[in-house]
Amino acid sequence: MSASLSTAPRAAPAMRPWKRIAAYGQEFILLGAILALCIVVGIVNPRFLGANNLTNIFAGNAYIAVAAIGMSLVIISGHIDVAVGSLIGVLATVSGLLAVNGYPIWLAWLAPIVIGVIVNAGVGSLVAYLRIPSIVVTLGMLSILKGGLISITSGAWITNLPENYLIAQFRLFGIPSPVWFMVILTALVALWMRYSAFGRTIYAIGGNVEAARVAGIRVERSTVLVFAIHGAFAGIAAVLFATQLQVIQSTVPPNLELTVITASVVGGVSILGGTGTVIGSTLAAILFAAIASSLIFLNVSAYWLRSVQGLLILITVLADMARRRRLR
Amino acid sequence: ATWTGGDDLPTNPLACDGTAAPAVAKPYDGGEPTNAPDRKGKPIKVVDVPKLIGIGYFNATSKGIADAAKELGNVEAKTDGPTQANIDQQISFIDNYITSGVDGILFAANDPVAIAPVLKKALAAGINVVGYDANSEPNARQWFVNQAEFNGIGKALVDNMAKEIGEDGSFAIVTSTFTTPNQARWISEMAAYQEKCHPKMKWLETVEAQEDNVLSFNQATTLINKHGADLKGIFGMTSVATPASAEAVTQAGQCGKVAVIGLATPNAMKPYVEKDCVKSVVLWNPVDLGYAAMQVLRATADGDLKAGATSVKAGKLGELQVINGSEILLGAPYTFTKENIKDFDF
Amino acid sequence: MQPILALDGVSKSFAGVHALKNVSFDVRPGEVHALMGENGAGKSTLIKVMAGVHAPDSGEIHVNGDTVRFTSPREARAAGIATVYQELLLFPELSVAENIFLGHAPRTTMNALDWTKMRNEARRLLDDLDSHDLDVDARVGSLSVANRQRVEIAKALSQDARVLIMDEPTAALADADARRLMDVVRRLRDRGVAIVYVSHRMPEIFALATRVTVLRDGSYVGTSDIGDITEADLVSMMVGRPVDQLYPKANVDIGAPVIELRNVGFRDEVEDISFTIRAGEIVGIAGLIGSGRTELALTIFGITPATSGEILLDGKPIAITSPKQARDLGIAYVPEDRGLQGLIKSQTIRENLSLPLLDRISTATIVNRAKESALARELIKRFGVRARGPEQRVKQLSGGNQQKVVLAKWVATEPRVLIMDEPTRGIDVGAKAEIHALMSRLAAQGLAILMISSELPEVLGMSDRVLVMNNGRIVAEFDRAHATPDSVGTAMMKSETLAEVA
Amino acid sequence: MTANFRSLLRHETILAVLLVLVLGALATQSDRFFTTANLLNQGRLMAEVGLVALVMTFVIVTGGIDLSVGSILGLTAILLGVFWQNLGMPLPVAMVLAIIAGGIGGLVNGLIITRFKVPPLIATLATLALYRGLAEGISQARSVRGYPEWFYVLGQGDVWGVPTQLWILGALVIVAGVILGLTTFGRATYATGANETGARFSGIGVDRAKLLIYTASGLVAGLAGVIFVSRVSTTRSDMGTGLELDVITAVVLGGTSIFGGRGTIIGTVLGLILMQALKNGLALSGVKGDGTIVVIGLVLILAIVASNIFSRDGEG
Ligand SMILES: Nc1ncnc2c1ncn2[C@@H]1O[C@H](COP(=O)(O)OP(=O)(O)OP(=O)(O)O)[C@@H](O)[C@H]1O
Ligand SMILES: Nc1ncnc2c1ncn2[C@@H]1O[C@H](COP(=O)(O)OP(=O)(O)OP(=O)(O)O)[C@@H](O)[C@H]1O
Ligand SMILES: [Mg+2]
Ligand SMILES: [Mg+2]
Repeated sequence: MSASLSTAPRAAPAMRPWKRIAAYGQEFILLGAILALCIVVGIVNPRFLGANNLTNIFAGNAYIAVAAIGMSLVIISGHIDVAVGSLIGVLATVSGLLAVNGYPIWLAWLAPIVIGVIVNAGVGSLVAYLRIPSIVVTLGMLSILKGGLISITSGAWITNLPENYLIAQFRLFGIPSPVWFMVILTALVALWMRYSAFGRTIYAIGGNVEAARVAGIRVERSTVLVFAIHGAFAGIAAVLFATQLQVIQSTVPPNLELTVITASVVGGVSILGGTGTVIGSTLAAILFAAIASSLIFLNVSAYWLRSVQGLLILITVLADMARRRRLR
Repeated sequence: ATWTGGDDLPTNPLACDGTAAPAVAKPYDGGEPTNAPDRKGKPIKVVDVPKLIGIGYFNATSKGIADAAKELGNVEAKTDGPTQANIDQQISFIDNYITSGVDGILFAANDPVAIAPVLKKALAAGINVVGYDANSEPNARQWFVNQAEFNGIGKALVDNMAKEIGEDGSFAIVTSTFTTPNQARWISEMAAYQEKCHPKMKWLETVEAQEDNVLSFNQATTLINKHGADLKGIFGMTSVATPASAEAVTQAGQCGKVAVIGLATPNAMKPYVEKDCVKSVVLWNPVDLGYAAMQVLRATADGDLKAGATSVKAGKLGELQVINGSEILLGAPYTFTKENIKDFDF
Repeated sequence: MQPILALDGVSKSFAGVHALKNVSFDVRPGEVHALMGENGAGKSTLIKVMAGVHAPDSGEIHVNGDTVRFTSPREARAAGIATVYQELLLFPELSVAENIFLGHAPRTTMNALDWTKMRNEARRLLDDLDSHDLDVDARVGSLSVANRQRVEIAKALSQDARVLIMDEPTAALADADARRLMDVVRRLRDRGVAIVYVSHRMPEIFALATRVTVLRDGSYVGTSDIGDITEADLVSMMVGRPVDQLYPKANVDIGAPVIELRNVGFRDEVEDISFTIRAGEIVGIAGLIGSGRTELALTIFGITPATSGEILLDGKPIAITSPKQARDLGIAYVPEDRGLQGLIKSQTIRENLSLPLLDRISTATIVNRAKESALARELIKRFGVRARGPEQRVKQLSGGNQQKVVLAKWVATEPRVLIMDEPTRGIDVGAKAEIHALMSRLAAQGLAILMISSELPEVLGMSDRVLVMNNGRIVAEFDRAHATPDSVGTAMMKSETLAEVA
Repeated sequence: MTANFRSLLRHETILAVLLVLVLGALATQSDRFFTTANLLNQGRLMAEVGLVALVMTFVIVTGGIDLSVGSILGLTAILLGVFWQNLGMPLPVAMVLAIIAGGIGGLVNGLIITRFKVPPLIATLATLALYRGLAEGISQARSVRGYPEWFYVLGQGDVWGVPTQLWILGALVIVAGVILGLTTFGRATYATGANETGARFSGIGVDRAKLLIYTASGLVAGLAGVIFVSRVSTTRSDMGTGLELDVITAVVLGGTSIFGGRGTIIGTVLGLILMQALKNGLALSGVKGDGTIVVIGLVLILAIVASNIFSRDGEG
């Protein structure tokens, strides 16, 4: 027995089931956390599990989940974007302004996506071709977008939005459209990341740029593309954000970039690049909404709310670390 | 629920029937600029530093200031400030303008105490200093234009709520953060007034939602889901929280069942008021507030408004009363309803 | 036959260093053309020019007679050139199968990746390399250096290339693996693939190569058919002088025990290890890949502190819990993975050399720059590191010279116990002889040396005693007189046959 | 000064040139810019960001990041008030304890990062929320005011005509510069950032170094908190919100590589001065706050682009 170990080592030819599960460990931890929260809070106050509240939990952070999809791609490719909050603010304003100024509705929906792609392709080019670390470029973009938005709009409210523009308020089979967007986009991107060549390329670039380059991957072009895709998701998130209420305040939502990044990393995307899935980040966004909601249901004093949130994030991350250690 | 937020200042609930409390005459307690040059009738440069720039409310006050400056003709006014409501940055801005040499400073304080040293520095540099919207320590500025007294707002909000949900209704509050001074004072006054005049109303809870649209919406929705039919009304304490709460009520299909009352600018509330989901919105006119502040500053610089005065002429707003020693009252809070909301655009 | 790939008068310099000066080289289908030279001679640079990583400053590249310009490795790959680089270039977070096929994975009709085919093909390629034990789904980051090397080779093979370039593919492999690889190379050669082969191991060159080209200091020295040249000629072509003795083992008086292990173990990776090394003694450890030799070294050095047993230094039991402590106790470890563990590649030679002895060249924790530079210059000279000077960045050095820097920095700590894990991996013959001579000298000064090597001749040539490890345990021990290729080889293999039976 | 001496010097040279150009341009825009009073006052205003940026340079050189500094600042400010007013401690004791509490916050970051191997960004993202939450919970939205006069010397007073906190900043600049540039600890810091495994295998106490650095980061954030309270005469639980972005911008502008292994204190100081000069000088020349942040964003990107283009030294 001892002898056989040496040449037929620990790893069997096929992946063992528990390893397969462990490979998606963070997703399971998050799912477990969401379920546990639901059960505990549901026992304390059954209204927590009411259809309305569950809908709210799923829909509440849907735009964050959508933005986190793009962010996850960026982080997996080894970069980061701290300007996403400002970008969403700008794009939402653009969308709203188009809608109230009589442009066709489809244009108000499409323009943020297109502009998001263009802006972030620019960011990506600076990162890829001029070799400026993404955190530097996006730190700069954060200031530029935020300052620019204030200069132009002064934060005026945009009102009189046409009824049919408010896409986030549509429902299909009783489920609000942001949930559909979140679920469908997450599923599509998860599959795409797993099965498409470009999806794997993103992992490769994040894992080892030099190796990717000699493997014949056009690293620069791919990096720009990743940022551009991220811009598209920021655009979709901005439309969902803008159409959630019947009015838009043309400002940058506070701390949105931190929330989006937190969703990605708590979702198991390694900040060092190369690993993670978008399913995790979506679950994390849902978890955040569930935490916020349950704290109200549990009558946790709002004073302690943030510390509880911080603690819960920490626990999730530590659980992930423990899992990874076991995997090794 | 007992409100523990805010400061430890005493509350001063108004009489339930609205009879004005006898005005206690208080001596002037504002500061004085040292060696201020004679500015009477001369062109002056004024900077307005609100809590933050880039939100609708301060956009409106800034407009009022600009209007007044134009009307006066001898004032060059501009608005500048931090992009987030941050005491530190606001101080830096004022400091920079002191250095650059302005004649007058208008401010809305993020923190009454934190801003005091830099305002005193301005006074020491001979600059006229007038506050509006959010006060500083009195001796750090000359005058403060009070949009409406805290207890007045408290009374207006609670009375409106009681009218809509009845004397035994339950309500919850959505505010920005527990540390925002104005909101904290208002809530304190509301609590005191409600206990005094509407003792059977039930205060369920208060939640924070920053100045964030979607978060406010989510928090309000959660309140509706949590309390179900127990929740009869929601107070929105900020111009962001109120429309978001109205939206939450609309989307939950609770229009008419859950009342929304709050402080908000008319533009943001029009859709909800027009659809009868919100019956009344309480606010002063922020354009008027800015206008008054500018007029007061001009009057101060001209030497027309001096310690001990009991009123001041404020252009088209007419005569405004001096209260509490060194404050100038804009008026009672204004209640916007379906009938009049169309007439306002800010 | 016409060369499929030819370089004509290629020159390349980096920031003042002439890595290649007017070099010509070609390779024909069905031949193995060996590229030889000392460390830093320019072999890897030449290869990178062929692979499209570096654009030459001057000179031309011909593929099938057509002049080409590669602006990226992508284009070279498209021209049918596959490369195994000296420094492993893998994706630690991806699976073995993905690493092999990244950039040219099989697709389904939907244009999605065909995972089944990918895993099957990967399995086939690894089986070809006799790596039946390597799991195609394993994360590459969890593999040993040797297994990574196998993945890297499979990756190159997966491209069905017309030209296969291999830069020291066997450096990280044990003899048995190296032999399997050579079989694969022969098969490919017979199939008509043109192969460029770099190795510092002479026997491989004579067993494989059709022709051999020698570079020295970036210049072309000559090309010869393998039949027309002897090993000695080749060495003197490379080094410019004859190398007299590769294993200059001196007879040293063995002194008192310096380090002693008693039933030492770390989790279940190494178990029940007991041995003693005395002053002046060189103990070699032989074993197959994954036999736990490196794990043992890591345990002694405090990276993975022992979970059982005890270690005695000078007869006194000590608990080593960190590398810092091990170093302070006079234990030095020349690690197996020089890029990751041995060096701070983005820093200068000076900074690398002084890192383990900062305390010694500083007063009141302020680093004495003069002392530091002097030390660096002296070590560069003593170890013959080919570099512009102490301020050159380590990552700009050739592989072999990097290895010398690692050796130098640890020898400079003047340790009592020196553990060397694959100390001459990637080192040219001349330098290898020097390092062996150095080992001998150090032993003579009373050091206790523990040497791990996958090159059996090296273990046999340099050791006073040979331990054979298997599955985390010591399974045999031979003194110098009884350690023969047969006896040690059998001890290493025995378990393998056992395994196949089991 | 170590690591990539030449390239760093070049980044700093570029930055210094940029700074001189910016200062010159700003001086022509407003005659009130280049006055002693204004410059000293700007020094006062940048002291808190500056203090934190010094240690942040170490943190980023090790390849880490500390996003929780703003929250630690807020927490220590609150604790200072609570210790002094609610627990009735003498103010000097309260100050020391508050700073120590900041250090403990940093130590906890360090422990999470070294013991549990949580990437610094994630660890401090979580404690960013946690510490701010603690500040809010402890303060219950109360502020503490009315400190004794002597306390304000720290934040509002002068010593020999120079703001008190500028002396502290100056002293710490020298200490940090010497430690990072000249000592064995500095070497360990660079080595850790450039290749952590390699550093560990070279006998560097990597974990110990990181623990020390994150603890120092907390301590200095605590010190900055106390100075901040003294400057604004009150405590609030939202103090220091967003501080981390300013700090990181200054450090990165100063040429410290976000990937670790490179950076100097001189660079950070230059970055800091450039940022403060822009904020102040643009305001004096009549540019508004929103315009200023746009310019700072542009300068950050352009400065790094310029140094990338000019200071390629063949390191590939
Ligand atoms: N990127 C670079 N920048 C500067 N100099 C370099 C760079 N790459 C290689 N060199 C220099 O070019 C010369 C040739 O290096 P090369 O790696 O080709 O040697 P080699 O023959 O492969 O040696 P080894 O047998 O040690 O691998 C060396 O002096 C090396 O220092
Ligand atoms: N049976 C096994 N299955 C999978 N991985 C293994 C097995 N045995 C060892 N390993 C891994 O391979 C590596 C090789 O082990 P170690 O380095 O201790 O052996 P070695 O004899 O030094 O081999 P090498 O020739 O690779 O240096 C270790 O990192 C270990 O995690
Ligand atoms: Mg080489
Ligand atoms: Mg080994």
